[in-house]
Amino acid sequence: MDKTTIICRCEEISYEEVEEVIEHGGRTFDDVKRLTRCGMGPCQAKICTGLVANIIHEHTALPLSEIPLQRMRMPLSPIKLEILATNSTAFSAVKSVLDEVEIEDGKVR
Amino acid sequence: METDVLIIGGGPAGLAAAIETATRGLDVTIVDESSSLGGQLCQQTQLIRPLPSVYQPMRGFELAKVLTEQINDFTVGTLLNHRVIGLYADGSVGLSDEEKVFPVKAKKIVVATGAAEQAVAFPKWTLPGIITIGAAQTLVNRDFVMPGKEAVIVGSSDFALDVASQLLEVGVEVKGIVEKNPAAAAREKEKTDALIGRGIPFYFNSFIKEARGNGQVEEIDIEVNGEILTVSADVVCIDGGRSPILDSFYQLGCSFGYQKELGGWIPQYNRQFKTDRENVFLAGNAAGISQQGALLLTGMIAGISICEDLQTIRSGEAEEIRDALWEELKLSEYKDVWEGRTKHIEKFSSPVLKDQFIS
Amino acid sequence: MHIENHPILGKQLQEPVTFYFNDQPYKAYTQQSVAAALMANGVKKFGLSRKLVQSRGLFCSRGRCCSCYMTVNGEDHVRTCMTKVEEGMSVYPNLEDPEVRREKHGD
Amino acid sequence: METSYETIVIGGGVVGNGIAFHLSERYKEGVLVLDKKYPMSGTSGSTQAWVWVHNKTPSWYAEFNMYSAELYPYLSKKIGDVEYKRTGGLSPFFNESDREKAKQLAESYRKIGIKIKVLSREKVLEKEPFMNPEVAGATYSSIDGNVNPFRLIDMYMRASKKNGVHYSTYNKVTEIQKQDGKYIVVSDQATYVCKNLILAGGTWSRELGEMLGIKIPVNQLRGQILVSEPLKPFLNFTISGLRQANNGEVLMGYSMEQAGFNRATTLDVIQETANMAVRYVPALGKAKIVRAFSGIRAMPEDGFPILGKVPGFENLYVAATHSGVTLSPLIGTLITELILDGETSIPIDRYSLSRFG
Repeated sequence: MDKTTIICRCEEISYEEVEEVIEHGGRTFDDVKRLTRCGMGPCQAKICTGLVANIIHEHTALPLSEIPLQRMRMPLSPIKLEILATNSTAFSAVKSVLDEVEIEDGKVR
Repeated sequence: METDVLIIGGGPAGLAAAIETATRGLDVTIVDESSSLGGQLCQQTQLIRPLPSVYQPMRGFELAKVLTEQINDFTVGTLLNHRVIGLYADGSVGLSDEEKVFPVKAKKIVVATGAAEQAVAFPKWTLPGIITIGAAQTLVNRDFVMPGKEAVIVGSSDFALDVASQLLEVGVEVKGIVEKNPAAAAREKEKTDALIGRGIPFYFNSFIKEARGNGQVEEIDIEVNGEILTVSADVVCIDGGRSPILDSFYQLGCSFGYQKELGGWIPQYNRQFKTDRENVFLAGNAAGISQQGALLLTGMIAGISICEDLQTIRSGEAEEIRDALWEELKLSEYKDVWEGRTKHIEKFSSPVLKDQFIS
Repeated sequence: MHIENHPILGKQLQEPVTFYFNDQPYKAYTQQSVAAALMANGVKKFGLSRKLVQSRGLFCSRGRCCSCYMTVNGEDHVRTCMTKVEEGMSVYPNLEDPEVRREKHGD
Repeated sequence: METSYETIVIGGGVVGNGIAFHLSERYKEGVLVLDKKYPMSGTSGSTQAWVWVHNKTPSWYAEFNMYSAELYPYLSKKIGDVEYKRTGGLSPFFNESDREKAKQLAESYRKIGIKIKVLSREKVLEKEPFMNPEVAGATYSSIDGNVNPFRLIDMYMRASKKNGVHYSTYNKVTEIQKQDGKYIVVSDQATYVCKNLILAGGTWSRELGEMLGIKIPVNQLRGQILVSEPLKPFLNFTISGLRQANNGEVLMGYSMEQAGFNRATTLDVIQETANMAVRYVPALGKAKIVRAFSGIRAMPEDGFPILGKVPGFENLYVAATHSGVTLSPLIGTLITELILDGETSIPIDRYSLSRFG
């Protein structure tokens, strides 16, 4: 394939860039992702995952069944923050940094 | 919100599962991102065959109508224009109606999210006018819009050949079908011959060298046996095959195996179409890419198995129905798909990928 | 071009609507997606890519690839393949990253 | 394949790489970094990557973080652009009653050279116009900032490799023995021998220590982070809870949960985080979230770094800490000094494993 061919449409990562990661020992989609941003755009690897798997397969001779799926995450498709922020008023797990400052006798511990 | 059965995806498999469960007295909720039920069937004008014996042969959009009418007779909740966002810690599924995100607690979940089209990359494949073959079909048969005047199709799956005919019918000139494999590998000999008979050039052992255009695709270079053939086209349809959509399974913590014949990575499941996550079932293309009739059968099997779990049908009776459906499934799909499916089920307890969130 | 008379499905175009792309009026029908409505009017270029500034348009039509992002009724990055066209809708191409607009507050 | 090394670093995260790079500046051969997967697949690749100082407590720990933050500009010059930005850090508070606490913090830290300002509501909104106007105030320090963790590790690795460091990835260590004054490191791919062994296993430090019969009390603490689509630059500072990255994405989150090694995300925490973010910066409400991810923090039992020689084991070193991104250049420098000079330029006795008895 032409080396300049775009593999990740969102982040515009080329074949060549994917190839470089594999040459540096990367062998999963997520390795490629963290080093190039391939698959980090709005579609979250929904289009490029198969293309990258094929490139890894071609370069490492690993069978496709040994090239694991990319880690998939929520939200399953992009969603506005204000919509996500509905139906939740609890702050049980999310803390503010200042909460961690402990004061003892008028002084920081 | 609570329901007995939450079905994710209102396509043929999801609807088939809904019919089986709703007719046996369960409270069923279907969620679908689009504004109508039927999934991809809605824009399929081709004749669907074979279909399960309970249905007469008919076209895709007609089947969508028949299935939708069947659930209308029962109390099935339909959450259209809703999408799954993720999962809560207690196992409830988080849905959004674009105003809020809310949990749905279900006794059983059927994931019937269907298939995604795979890409084929070549220089400048990002140009406007270069679309998936599925997108071309949606434009023509759902939106009633001509995608262009001159089309080139990259790939020659059963589905791509159907869409090629549909493009021809509405007056799009199909300038060629480019297939990387040799002619001998063609699976749909009849459909291929029919298109060749209508004067559509097939380029086997060929691939797209490059697309060009100013702001949108205007011409493409096809490499045929080492020679470059330049063809003018204002629409290029990519058929890279399909693979199951796995996002929901992944969040649910299901394990996966790899079966090339079923479209690559697929969730582990057993003869009940039950995954290795408690209360999570699956159906349709999400359980392996197959033909429409087979997809309905998988939905019916999942539905029957849920009824058995929730005791709205006797176990012996469920087993009998399931056996019969499996027999029919064998006859409804390509031999290699069937064999892949059988192999996959045998490997149920030895997944390739599991515990994907445990580092 | 709209398909007035589909060879198999017949005359299916429903209620006509007028929508605006770059402030110019275009004709569409209510069952169409914004992306399809634009393509019916010969508009294929929906925006520009972020890094290489190349033209982008509809690709997957399933709400997955985000190639069809546009600004619709003031909202940036709307998947136009998943959004039905409406009377009076205003559509602009996706040319740059969304700008965060401050809510008006009392002071 | 070479199997004999002067020094082996187990763990290719931000801590292990920091050590490998700083070692490689001073001696050119004989360093191997082993990673069970690929660098960045653990904690170092799932972080907001603040380089954060100003409200860490107690003061001696804040001071330690400050020294490391001061090293970042030099690090960027040595290994290349890691997108380090000293944006200044802003910790907003929404209750006027917190102002007293903020003032006490500022007063205490002035003595150790960390300048903290306690800002009025007006000042906060002047600095960060998109902050919720309901804010009561904020603590602010110019020392804080952030870095691109992927670039950081990539550049560390490139620079280290250039200096002769070897990397072996997808190579999990399964066994460690001490034999004739050397360490035998058995891994999936080979058995290695080395003189100096550095345990930089992050969240897996406890497991690594057990191979030698040592207790390294590091636990796991999960954090969930949301990522927005890229937006035009509009946030000026690293705000405790969220920051805008170079490419325009906003990272938000400050959650803590005990979930072992489970890196799942949950809508419960995602929604809480979304709530926090829109409360801090209401205008973010219209921005689209494209991803949520979890990172498992390495959290020593008392919260402070475990650094230095392992008591009773010659040439065995440990570096296990929370805040690895902030501390990486300093830990790299200090462990290098410890190995090559036998002493460190800043005392680290306080951080010895021996404190756990």
